[in-house]
Amino acid sequence: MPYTTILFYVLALIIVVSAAMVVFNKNVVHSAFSLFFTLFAISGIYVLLKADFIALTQIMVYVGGILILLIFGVMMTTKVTNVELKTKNLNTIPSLVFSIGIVTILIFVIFSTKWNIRLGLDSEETVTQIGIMLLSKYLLPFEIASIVLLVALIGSAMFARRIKD
Amino acid sequence: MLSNFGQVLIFMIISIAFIGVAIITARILAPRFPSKGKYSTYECGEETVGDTWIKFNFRYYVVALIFIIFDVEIVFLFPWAVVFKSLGALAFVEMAVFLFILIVGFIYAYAKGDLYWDKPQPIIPKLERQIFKSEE
Amino acid sequence: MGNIFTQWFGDNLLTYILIPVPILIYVLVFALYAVLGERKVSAWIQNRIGPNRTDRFGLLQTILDTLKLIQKEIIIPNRTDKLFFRMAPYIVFTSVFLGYAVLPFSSVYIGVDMNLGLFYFFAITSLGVIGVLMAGWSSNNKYSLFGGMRTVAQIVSYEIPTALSAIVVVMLAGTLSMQKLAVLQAGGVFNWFIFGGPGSAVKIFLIPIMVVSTVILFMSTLAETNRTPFDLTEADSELVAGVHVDYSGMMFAMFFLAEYAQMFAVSGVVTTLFLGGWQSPFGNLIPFLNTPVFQVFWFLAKGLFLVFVQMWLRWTLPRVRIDQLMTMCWKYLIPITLVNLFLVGLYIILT
Amino acid sequence: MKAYFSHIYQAVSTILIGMSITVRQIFRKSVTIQYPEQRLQLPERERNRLFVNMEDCIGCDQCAKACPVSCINIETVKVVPGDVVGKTGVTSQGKKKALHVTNFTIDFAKCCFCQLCVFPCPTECIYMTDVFEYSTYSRAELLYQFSDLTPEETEKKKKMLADFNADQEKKKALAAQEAAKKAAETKPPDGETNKESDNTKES
Amino acid sequence: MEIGLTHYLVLGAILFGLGLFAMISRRNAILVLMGIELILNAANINLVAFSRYNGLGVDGQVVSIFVIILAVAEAAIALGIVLNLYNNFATVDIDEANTMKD
Amino acid sequence: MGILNKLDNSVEQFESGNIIITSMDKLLNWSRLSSMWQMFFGLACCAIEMMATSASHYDLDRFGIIPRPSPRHVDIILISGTVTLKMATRIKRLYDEMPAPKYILSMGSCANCGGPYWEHGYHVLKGIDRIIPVDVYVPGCPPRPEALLEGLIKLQERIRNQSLAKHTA
Amino acid sequence: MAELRTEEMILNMGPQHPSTHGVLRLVLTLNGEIVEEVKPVLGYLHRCFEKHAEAMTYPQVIPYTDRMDYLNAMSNELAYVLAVEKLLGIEVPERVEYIRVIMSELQRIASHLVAIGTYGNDSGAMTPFLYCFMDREKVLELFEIVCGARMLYNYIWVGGLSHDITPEFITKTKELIKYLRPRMKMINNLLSYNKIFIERTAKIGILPPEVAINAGVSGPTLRGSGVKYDLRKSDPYSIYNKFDFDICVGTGERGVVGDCWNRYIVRAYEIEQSLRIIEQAIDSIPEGDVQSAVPKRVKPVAGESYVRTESPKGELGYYIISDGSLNPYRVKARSPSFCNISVINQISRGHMIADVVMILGSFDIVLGCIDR
Amino acid sequence: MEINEIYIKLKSVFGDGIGELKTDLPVRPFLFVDASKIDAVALFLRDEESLQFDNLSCLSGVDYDKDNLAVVYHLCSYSLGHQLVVKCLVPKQDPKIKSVADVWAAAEWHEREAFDLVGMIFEGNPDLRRILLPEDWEGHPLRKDYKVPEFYNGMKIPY
Ligand code: SF4
Ligand code: SF4
Ligand code: SF4
Repeated sequence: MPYTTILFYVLALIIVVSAAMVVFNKNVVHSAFSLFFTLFAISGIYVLLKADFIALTQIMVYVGGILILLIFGVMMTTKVTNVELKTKNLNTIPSLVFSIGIVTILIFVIFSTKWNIRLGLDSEETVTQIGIMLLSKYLLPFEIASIVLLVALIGSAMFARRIKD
Repeated sequence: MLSNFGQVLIFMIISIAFIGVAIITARILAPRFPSKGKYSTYECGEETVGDTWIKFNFRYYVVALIFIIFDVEIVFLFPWAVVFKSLGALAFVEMAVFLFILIVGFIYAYAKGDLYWDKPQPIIPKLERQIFKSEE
Repeated sequence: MGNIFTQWFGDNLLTYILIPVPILIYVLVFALYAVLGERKVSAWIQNRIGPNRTDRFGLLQTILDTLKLIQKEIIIPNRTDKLFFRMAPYIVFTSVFLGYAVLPFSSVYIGVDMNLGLFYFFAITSLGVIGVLMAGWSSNNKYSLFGGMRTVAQIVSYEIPTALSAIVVVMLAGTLSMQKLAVLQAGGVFNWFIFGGPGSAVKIFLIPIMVVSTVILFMSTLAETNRTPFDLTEADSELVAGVHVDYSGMMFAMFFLAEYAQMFAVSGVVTTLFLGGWQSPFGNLIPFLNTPVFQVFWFLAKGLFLVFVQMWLRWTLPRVRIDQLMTMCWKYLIPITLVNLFLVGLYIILT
Repeated sequence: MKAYFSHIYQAVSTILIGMSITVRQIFRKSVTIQYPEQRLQLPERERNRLFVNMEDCIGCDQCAKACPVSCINIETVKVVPGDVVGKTGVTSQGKKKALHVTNFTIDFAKCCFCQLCVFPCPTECIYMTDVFEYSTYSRAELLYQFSDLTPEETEKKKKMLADFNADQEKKKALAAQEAAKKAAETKPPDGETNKESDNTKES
Repeated sequence: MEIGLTHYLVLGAILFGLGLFAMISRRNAILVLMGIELILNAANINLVAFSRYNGLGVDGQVVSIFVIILAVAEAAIALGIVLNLYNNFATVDIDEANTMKD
Repeated sequence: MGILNKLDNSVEQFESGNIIITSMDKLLNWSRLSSMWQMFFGLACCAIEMMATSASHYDLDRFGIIPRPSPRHVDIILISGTVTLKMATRIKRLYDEMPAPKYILSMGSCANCGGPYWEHGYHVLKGIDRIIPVDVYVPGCPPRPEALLEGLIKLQERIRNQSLAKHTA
Repeated sequence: MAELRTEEMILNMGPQHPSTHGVLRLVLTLNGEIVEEVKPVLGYLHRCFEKHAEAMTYPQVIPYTDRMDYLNAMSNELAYVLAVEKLLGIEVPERVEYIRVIMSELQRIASHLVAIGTYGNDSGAMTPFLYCFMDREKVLELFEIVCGARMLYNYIWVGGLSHDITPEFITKTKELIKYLRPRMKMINNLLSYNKIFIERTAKIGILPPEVAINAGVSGPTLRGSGVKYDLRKSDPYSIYNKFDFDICVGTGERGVVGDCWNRYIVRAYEIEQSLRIIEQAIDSIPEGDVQSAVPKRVKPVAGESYVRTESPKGELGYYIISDGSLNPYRVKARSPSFCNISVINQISRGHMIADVVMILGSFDIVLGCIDR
Repeated sequence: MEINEIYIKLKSVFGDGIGELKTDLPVRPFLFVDASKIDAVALFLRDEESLQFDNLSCLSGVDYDKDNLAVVYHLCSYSLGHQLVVKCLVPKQDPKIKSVADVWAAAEWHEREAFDLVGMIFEGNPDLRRILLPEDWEGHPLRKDYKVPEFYNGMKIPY
């Protein structure tokens, strides 16, 4: 058994357990902190997939950025000590059933599809390739991304300002 | 063979093991004399008033918000910077456009005052009546 | 069993395990003596003597400090969130220590010679933010919370100028590998990136830009390590001790350790990026000074010099206020680095 | 724009000035007095622990009265004729001592080293020294007893006085009887010599 | 057993399921956001896995970077909305906010 | 848990002849005595003298004493000045919050027993030892910096002779 | 409708806090990092001075006045003694007056040095603090030569002084003057004119002059607001009218008049003025006795007196009522810090936590003086 | 202005509210003001063009004699440079006096202190609480008949 297999299972376990914690935890801040482990383990999965740049991006953007934003958001909106987070609606069970159903279908599909597997190259220099790709093949999405970001920046800043006044 | 990140993993394990060992040693060695006051929260010797986990300064959120946008920009900049020399002027222009668009956002946010941290806004006390005329 | 390990790691298992250990030891020794050094430097600046009762020069002082900290009771106050309260030191220290993995100590000794080295460093140090946030929040103490929030805001915003001024070097070098960056700067002081890196005489235009970049990088790393004048998180005149108000004994020591370890980590990065890494300042004039052992010496010497500058600043300057800190970042550092970036880009295209 | 750059300039220049000041200090000699090995030459007027030269003390209680803190506690027993106080019975200035100082305590836990007790002393026997190293593990040790009389001696002196007083009393009584006989009135002298200042023993 | 594409896909599916559950059952808007992040991550795992196992080079990775960017934009805007919601209704409870609008 | 809790007894069990325990004892005592972190805390006039002691001329840092602002990090409180009744409860609280092993040095007459205020001071606590145990009393009003140092050295002596964790909490 | 405003948070600063200069407690009401209200809670050092004074004879009170404002014991003694002398109606010899002036100016220097140093410490710069303490040590050395004590002297007595000065004192004082001028320049360069420091203190905690006067603020705090009022000149006591010195006022050199920086810099400048006074006085001390006027038993007739002096912290007054016995009937100390700090709530609204620390530091309070 | 002139001026405005002027003391003359009028007198003293007592230098509470407490105001004028001492007598049974806190801000804390230590009640003071002693302290220590309590919060007070 290669160590990558063990690693994969360990990471998968961390991901699933911590994601479950995110979802089922009563305390939102705990959820947010659990998300940290999920995201971190996912970046481990990326490493296993030989996508080191993505893995680091994951850490940098998700852990260092979005997660903090989420935590700040949580802290600003929630009285952690006394909030009752369990939904009182009855849709817990249906949604659970629904989600499990979807997952089952997905897994069924995954296993029934004959994937055309060709192992990609173990290229070391993913950054260079990504850089070149970004500037050539994906130039348009790249520039659009900047506009998306611009919009996001302006939009969120506007929202933020509306909150302030 | 371990990949680079495999080695990083070993780094991680060693670091966590080190802390674990250190703290556990301390736990084993250190005396423990529980008392009631010991586990209270420190606040300059006074009883804490009110809740700590409350909504805090909104500014922190805005900073994080603007940061992540720039964070992403940096994520793009790194691969660009690596290939920049080989691609030359075109890459420069492309990135310049990209950055320009973002800088517009930055300037917008700046001009709108989103980047201003809460500054002290001194409320200067005033007397309702002028009772004293300064000599000079 | 044995062959499983061989199967997993090849024959290099021992090497893999042994590489981090010297670094860990170095970090520990460095932290111990940096604390002592801090006390000594402050003492000198203040015309004092500093610790000298343990032995003549106080060399054992911090070791004894550590021994004492081990004996201290670890208190976990009642109101804290116990799980995360315990977890925070791990994350904080690990994130710093992982940063060491890519510091090139010499041409043959580097933890992990990763081709994404620099990017890795930035990514991994941003992990520490979560640790600090965790510590600050879980302590359930107002001072901690404030300290934690401030640290996060501070680190997060200063990450931008840090990365932007590092990118200037990446543009010139075309690589993210720390080892390659260091190799590139061979050939004496004038080939260091602070002086524009290797290149022809045209680079004279580059020198002011690079010097400014160096200063900015150094300043932002100061802010990221929470050193004076940016030590708002530990600002004892306002926030008592910031996030570690409620940590005691060994748990507190871990924070302390992480702080000092990070001092060298960031200095190492500044060194590698701008000050030639492990390159000897004399280039190949004296080849003897370029042997791997000496390279370690050069690297440490440069790194420690920067650490000294950090201490020097700390004992000279008052600290800034949080809004000034932020204004400085947004208003001064980021625009200047962007301009730098642009100018360097132009330079590369034009030459 | 000009303000922008002038801010940068000011910040950088003042920081550099500061740094140059501090770095220059590094090469100065340190001013530290390495205490246990190295000591300051204390000025002669140094005001630290009091010392009472019991040879000279006449038990006049002036010092105790002057003390704002009431940390001096003096008990005296009158000398009976024929007994001498200490060895010689006189102070070094030749003043006659008329009182046994059976108890002379100064509580240095309370004393505030104000020197007010020093000046009124008629024989200049209470004075301040430059001893400051007398910290202790227990507070009781800070109560200094200056009287050189042991409790037994004190008892003895007290008894002597009591005997003497009784004697005197008897004589007085006799004399009084005689006097009564003579029908001339003399005022009996006060027998009480034992001054009790308020008792401030350790609680 | 050698780890193959299916493993990653299953992992992605489970993560997706959890995210989905969070999205539809939790009432706290921020938890819903976290659910969305989980889903996006699940998608990313799939993308990267495909890029690895379909010999597509780094295309999948590049796309996943764009996904991350979208996640950032989404998080920024959505949190802005949530905070506005909170600002107006003093709650981040979606149902409650739903009933409170008039 | 907390070997140092129990070692106290074990020392007695093994008798003091046990070399390992005694040398361990010595080492640990040495570390405790030469790294006493002090609480950043001053009460009255004596506090100024305490500051003067930590300033360049007398340099508390030589003894390994550095001020830390939070009681969680400290080993010793120098009670430097008058303890009023209003303050006494706070001091008690701070003392409680310190992790063991902890030491108290009472500096100056006021902390020793109320000092000049012992007689009429209706609002002065007559001696800090009424609420927390004191290790060393330094007399003086205010004690000279050297006197404080001497008190600290006395305290170090005391720690040096301690058997493990005997004097705690 | 709920706001996303940050909730109000009550934060305790003190009594054990590194920057409250002792045992002051500030209860801050925060909105985010902005301070909405500052409630000082005093009394953690209430040592019942006034009660003690009623139980003591007149000379015995002097040690207690020392302990009131322990950073400038001399000025306290002087004020008290002046009040008693006024009650007694005695004149003291000129030599005594000269020495008293020298002593209280030296004390002013020592006190201001501490103020400057601790202010640096509040702003996060430890080093100036230690430099100032080093210089202060030099001043204390002088006191020690004369009266044997470093901090609490009991030196100025009713009608005289406890000891005469020595020639050594005079030479050393002259040395000190020479030494201190360049040192002050250095500290100014290191701290006062540092950009960061100016940014931290200028335009912070502005106290307009009329508010200051109405609130009874005095001393450097008042002069920082631009009011040219110094009791040494405006209502001269002792022999201050013989000397030539300037009243330093805040001019808004950096920032605005009445802000923290101006309050701070007034102290730095006043050290210079004190040096000038000492320079003038030290050379012209007349010969004479210093204890001749000491009455054996201080027993004033029934009556009352109130004397105001300019202590380093501000207007220090003693109000003494005598009923003709050996003990004063009532002694009230009008302590400058007590009045100065009472404006803290007014002027720190709208600032940040860090600013409150700076504002508090700029008053140069001494808790012994506030709580008595 | 001399105290006599001030006295005459005040007397002409407030009549009976102003008590006698004591000048026979060895040190400084002072005048008595009726405790219930003190706020009006204070306002007049501050705002009258020729008086301008803009500064309350000191306010002391005194346990005056067997039946009375006293509040002593030391006023001075920064503008005109003269000083004045005003006394108000307050009966011990009902120690009420008008506050001058809204005339001179300095008075607020001084009044609190006088309340704390001597125990007169200043009507109109915005925040009349104990200032030096703890909230739950009993008695007013500067009264001559004050007895030091045995215990406070379980701590023994006497030596
Ligand atoms: S020095 Fe002062 S306190 Fe001490 S015994 Fe003498 S008079 Fe009393
Ligand atoms: S004043 Fe002098 S002689 Fe009199 S009791 Fe005191 S020490 Fe003795
Ligand atoms: S012992 Fe003396 S110097 Fe120390 S606090 Fe008490 S009165 Fe002040």
